[in-house]
Amino acid sequence: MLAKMRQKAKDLLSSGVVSTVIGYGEGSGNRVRALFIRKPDDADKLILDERCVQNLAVYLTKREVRALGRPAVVARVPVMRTIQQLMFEKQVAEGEVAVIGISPDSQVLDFPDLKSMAEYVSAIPFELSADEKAAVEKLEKMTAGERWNFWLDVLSGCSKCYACRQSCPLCYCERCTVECNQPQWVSVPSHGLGNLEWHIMRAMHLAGRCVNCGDCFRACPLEIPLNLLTQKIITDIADKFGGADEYALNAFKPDDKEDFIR
Amino acid sequence: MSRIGVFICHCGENINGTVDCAKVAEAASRVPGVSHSVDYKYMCSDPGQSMIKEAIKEKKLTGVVVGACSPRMHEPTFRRACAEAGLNPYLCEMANLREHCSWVHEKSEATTRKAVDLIKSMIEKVKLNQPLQPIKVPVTRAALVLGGGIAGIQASLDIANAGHQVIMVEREPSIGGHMSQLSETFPTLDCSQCILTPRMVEVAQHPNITLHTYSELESLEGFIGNFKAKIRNKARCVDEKLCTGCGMCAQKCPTKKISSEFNAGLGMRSAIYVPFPQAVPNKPVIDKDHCTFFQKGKCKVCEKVCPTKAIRYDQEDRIIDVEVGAVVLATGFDVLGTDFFPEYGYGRYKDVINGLQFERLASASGPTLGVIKRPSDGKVPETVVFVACAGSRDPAKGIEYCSKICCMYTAKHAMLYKHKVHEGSAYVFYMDIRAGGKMYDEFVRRAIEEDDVKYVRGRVSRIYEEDGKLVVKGADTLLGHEPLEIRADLVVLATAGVASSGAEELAQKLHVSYDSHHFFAEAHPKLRPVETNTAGIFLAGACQSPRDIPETVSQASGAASKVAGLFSQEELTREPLVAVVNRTAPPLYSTCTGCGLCMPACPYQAIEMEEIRTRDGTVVKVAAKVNPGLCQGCGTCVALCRVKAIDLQGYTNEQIYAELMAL
Amino acid sequence: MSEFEPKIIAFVCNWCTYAGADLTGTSRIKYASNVRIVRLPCTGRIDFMLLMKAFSRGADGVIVSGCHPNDCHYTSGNFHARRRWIVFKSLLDFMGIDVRRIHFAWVSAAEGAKWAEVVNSVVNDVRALGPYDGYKNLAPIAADWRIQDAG
Amino acid sequence: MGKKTINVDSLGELFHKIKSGGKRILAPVEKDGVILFGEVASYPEVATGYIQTVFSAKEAVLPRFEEILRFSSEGRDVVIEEESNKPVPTVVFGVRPCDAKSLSVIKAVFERDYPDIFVQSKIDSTTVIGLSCVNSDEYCFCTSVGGAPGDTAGSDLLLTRINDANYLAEIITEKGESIVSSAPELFSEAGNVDKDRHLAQVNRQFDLDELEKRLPALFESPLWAGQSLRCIGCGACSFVCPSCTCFDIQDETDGARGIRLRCWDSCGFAQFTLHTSGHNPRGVQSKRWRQRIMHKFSYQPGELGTAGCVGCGRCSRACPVDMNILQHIKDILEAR
Repeated sequence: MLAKMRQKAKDLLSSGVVSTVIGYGEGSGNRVRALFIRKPDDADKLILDERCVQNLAVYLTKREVRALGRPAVVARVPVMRTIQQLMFEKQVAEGEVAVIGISPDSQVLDFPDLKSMAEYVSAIPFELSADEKAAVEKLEKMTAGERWNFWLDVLSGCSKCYACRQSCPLCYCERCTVECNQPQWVSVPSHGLGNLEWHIMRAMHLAGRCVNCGDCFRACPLEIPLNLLTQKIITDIADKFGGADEYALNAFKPDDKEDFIR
Repeated sequence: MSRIGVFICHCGENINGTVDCAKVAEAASRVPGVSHSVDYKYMCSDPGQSMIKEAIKEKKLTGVVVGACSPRMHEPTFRRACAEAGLNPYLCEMANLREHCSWVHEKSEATTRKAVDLIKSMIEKVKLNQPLQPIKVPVTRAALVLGGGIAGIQASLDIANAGHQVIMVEREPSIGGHMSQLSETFPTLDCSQCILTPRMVEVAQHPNITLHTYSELESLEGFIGNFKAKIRNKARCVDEKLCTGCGMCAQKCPTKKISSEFNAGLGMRSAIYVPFPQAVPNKPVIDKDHCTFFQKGKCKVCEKVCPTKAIRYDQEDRIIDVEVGAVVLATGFDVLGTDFFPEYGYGRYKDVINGLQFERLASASGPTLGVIKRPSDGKVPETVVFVACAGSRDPAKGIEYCSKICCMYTAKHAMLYKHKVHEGSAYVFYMDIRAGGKMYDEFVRRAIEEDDVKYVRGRVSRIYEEDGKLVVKGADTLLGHEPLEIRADLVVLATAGVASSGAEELAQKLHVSYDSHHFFAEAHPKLRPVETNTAGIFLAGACQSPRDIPETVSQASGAASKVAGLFSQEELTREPLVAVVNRTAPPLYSTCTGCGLCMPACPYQAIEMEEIRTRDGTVVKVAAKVNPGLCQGCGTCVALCRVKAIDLQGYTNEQIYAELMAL
Repeated sequence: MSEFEPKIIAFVCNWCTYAGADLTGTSRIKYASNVRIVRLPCTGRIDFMLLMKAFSRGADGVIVSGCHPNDCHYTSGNFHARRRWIVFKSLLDFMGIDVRRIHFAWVSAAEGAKWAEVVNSVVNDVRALGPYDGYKNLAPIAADWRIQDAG
Repeated sequence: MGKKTINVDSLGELFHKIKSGGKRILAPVEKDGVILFGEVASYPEVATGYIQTVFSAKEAVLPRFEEILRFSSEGRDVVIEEESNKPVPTVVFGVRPCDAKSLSVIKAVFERDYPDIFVQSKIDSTTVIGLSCVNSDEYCFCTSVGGAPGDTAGSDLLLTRINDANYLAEIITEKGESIVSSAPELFSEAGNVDKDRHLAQVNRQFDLDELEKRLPALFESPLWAGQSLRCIGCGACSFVCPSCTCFDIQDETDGARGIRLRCWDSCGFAQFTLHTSGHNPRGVQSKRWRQRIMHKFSYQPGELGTAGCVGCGRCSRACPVDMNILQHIKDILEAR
């Protein structure tokens, strides 16, 4: 499987179909890191194991990476979902990116184009794992006061380094709203208000878009479980709107149900 | 630094009675950026407006805040005054100190404090206002008139006579509406059909009017000057071009026992039918629900007898696209169902009828050819009781409003009966007699004094049948609540006028407001009675509330003149309160990421994607662009945009934010 | 100290609730003066961040109100707004923010009396809940000032 | 100034003494598996067995946000109220020698041009109780940038664990002395202790002077782009860095009054150098990465005589995409 992936990377590079393969390689200590393979011979540096979870789609919208020419990206299911979402949001077009797909059972997948990748990944149900669901439910079961204290506590350490945002492939905006200062929507300092506003806004902006890759959580130096917020929204959208919309917040049904507007 | 002028209106005592206007003006004068602050008795008056204009000139104001009534009332007034003094009108904002403050709160410091807050908030907003230029859009000079009753007919003729195209849509097979069903009309007692039918013919023959009967509005998109409508031409199953209206089909149709809508259920019609002899167009339709062929698969008698071979069983509904610049809503009213007062026995007793049915009985074209015969046995009734306010002004069981026309038509009915049955007796149970209008009270007096109609002030409690008579139990409140019992042969209920069926659905299609009774809402009850809140859509007749013919006709002419006014210009000036996608310096060009998620959210399909190019034509970015002609300024895209790349002129993020932060 | 008077900020659409509130005025129906209205063209225009900003500005309660479903002047702004509110309110609740302080309503141009009822009931409810210090004090500076102001 | 020993069991009493002297104590504490400096009430709250805290002790003197002044508008005037700036007397306990050294870097930065009273007063009112490293990991490189696991620079009092029961307490400054003299009964004279024997072994991996010399010529090198390709442009490295000092000034207002705050900022952020015109001299991440290295190892040594790096390795540990600064520096030195 590893050999097949390396071979595929080599083929793509040597045939000139792509000029870079974005994949995983050994990093510091026991870590892995993103590799940008430019030469077929370097493809043997690629690795694939359970540590390889970074959502490499984050590089597809990075200017310097795009400047290298057409990339291929090693993509597990969340990464493929991201690419699908990026296509929907017109950030990646058919033909601009090749995908070396990795199935949930770690088989290398061949996709002639992004459309077939999108079809493949659409067929895999998008839902939270049992653990993730349990974590969301645990919080839901608390009283509002307990939840407030929980979030105040976990967010108190946030320094607004924006690793959560920068690691997120769907936070590709060139000028994030936190950087709008006319008006200043989000309080800049990393005090209680600034942190709360930032995390509410981040979650809302990912509502209906987040693919639950978990990179925001992994990127956080403080391991703040930020993805609980987006996971909560994922369950809400599925429960309340059926989850069939391409983007739940620019769609509606005249009979959308709620119980609080009076 | 801004130089804002603040003008606080007392509105006589309306504001000053509860709000300390001088104090508000004083507080405003201390706000940074305010260089002029005054209060005055009537800001909207000539001297008041002059004060504003002079201050703009003398103090070189960069913005104006008027603290007065609702901006929905006088915003245009004050903006115009500013424009006249050379200040861009969009640099003027109003703080609602009357409807939202002085009228709803008691006189107190808290109320004045609120007024100060509202003013401060608007000062902060107006500091960020930008001068805006009105948007020009072309006008399609054709009007869509929905409804072919007297309102629609009058409006259509007036618009057409002004030289503009009219597309008239009527859901029934013929135009004419309720007026065509009436016998005589008050207060002159001239024959309704005699005055209406020439107008109907005129509509049919007018070169500027395209008539779509048996048709309904499918959808309406666009905006003032530029609407796109889809009209569903329901299948008549008759080729209108071939049909000569000879009537052979209806004569030979074997299914003849269908209750006639035109005769309000008092007569019969065939399955293929023309609603009434003077129908326009005089072309039949097949009532598929009752036609033997459509129900059982065989018959086709009409096809066989038609001399021009005009029958088309396989005809399908057609959707027609039209482009219009204005819409006149003239969809009329319905008569209230009577099931909510079972004690009157309507439906149970054949001889308890409603006013519209009486019109048919009294009409020379009606089922009895104008002889008043009661439905049960065809006998001429000796005693008739008319019950006014049957449903109207009855919040408990019916509707709370006055249907307005009943007093007059009841007097007319009683009078018509007395004219036709001289020895008969007519009783009218009433609450009040509302006969305001030219020659109206005289008309009612004539019924009472000359025609000896007996008016009883009181309500009817119950009607029941006994020995072939209808016993009407009531009380005469003018005789000390004396119980009263009249044994009548016929009872006529003046049932309330209600909104036409489907009015709510239609309003939603057109995005016009409507009241709790589903009557369409006017933009302003006094000053803009024929306009709706949706620009380019006008109202005529009883679709707005029950009204009589003269009022309907004058309103229809009013609406028509509004349309003609609109069509008198080649271009239409629209408020520039539209969304705009920002453009910034290179290398960003716009903060828009081009994600396009805003596009499906726009109700007007006003957002498109635009390629931003350098001077040599290289595409450097794809970003959203709002078509200002299509944008109506709802701002849904603005709230959706993650990067705040779209903003709404007049309600920009900065303005709203500043407004909020000042509260 | 006198009884706590909550500060209520209302975000309303121009066509229904703003007009409805005008009707309350025209009908001379009295209601609590604690509310301050921010007029927007449509509920679709109401950015969720505005609601957060109202609280950070010191609001103890927020009213959000517009046209009833199907009655939007702009066809569907309120449907979009409703979707956003459903997600947003649930998120806020999940974060422990006191969602009892945000009142969502449909008030039409004809419902002048309803507007007065909405305001009065929100003012009463929020008065009972007390000031929203938990949120206001998130910015340490604001907290500081509030202590100063209280004397 | 002297060497003493203190028994591990006496630290509780020392904390008590410090607290009763009116000082707050910041020390490493564990929160949800992460070690951070936090205020402690007593010694048992202090975490042990870690190599580094996620954030450094920098926060004691350069908080993530701090008030500079307040303003209010009264009528048409703006009234400015300078912050009274009375920092809370603080003892920071358990500061690694690298962190302690960073305080002198921060001091140097904020003394340049003019003394920054906010930082200075905080430094003045802060006492640093250092804690030598007995362990290190692959990210540590203090010895390559002039430090050492038992370096006394920057500490007022430096503790080194010399056996199961005792710490060596080196008194470096008067502030350190005053800590000891506040509870002399807890300290004993230290004999001849071979401190180095108890310290972590951190090998020197590159030559700092050589790096400073080589960097200017590499300004236009393609290596920056290559190294930063995987960098995602967050500010984690800057924020965890004990010697990063960049800040942003923010005004926050509440009605007619407001506050001016100094907040951490990072040269890694895309907006950091954005001009009003729209031009950005560091428009791509490679330029920002170059700036980070250049500033720490070329500009700052030139201007202040001290490198902007103390070799704590935090940035490498915190980086979400494994930008290992040590490895990158080695690669830079190999470039030609």
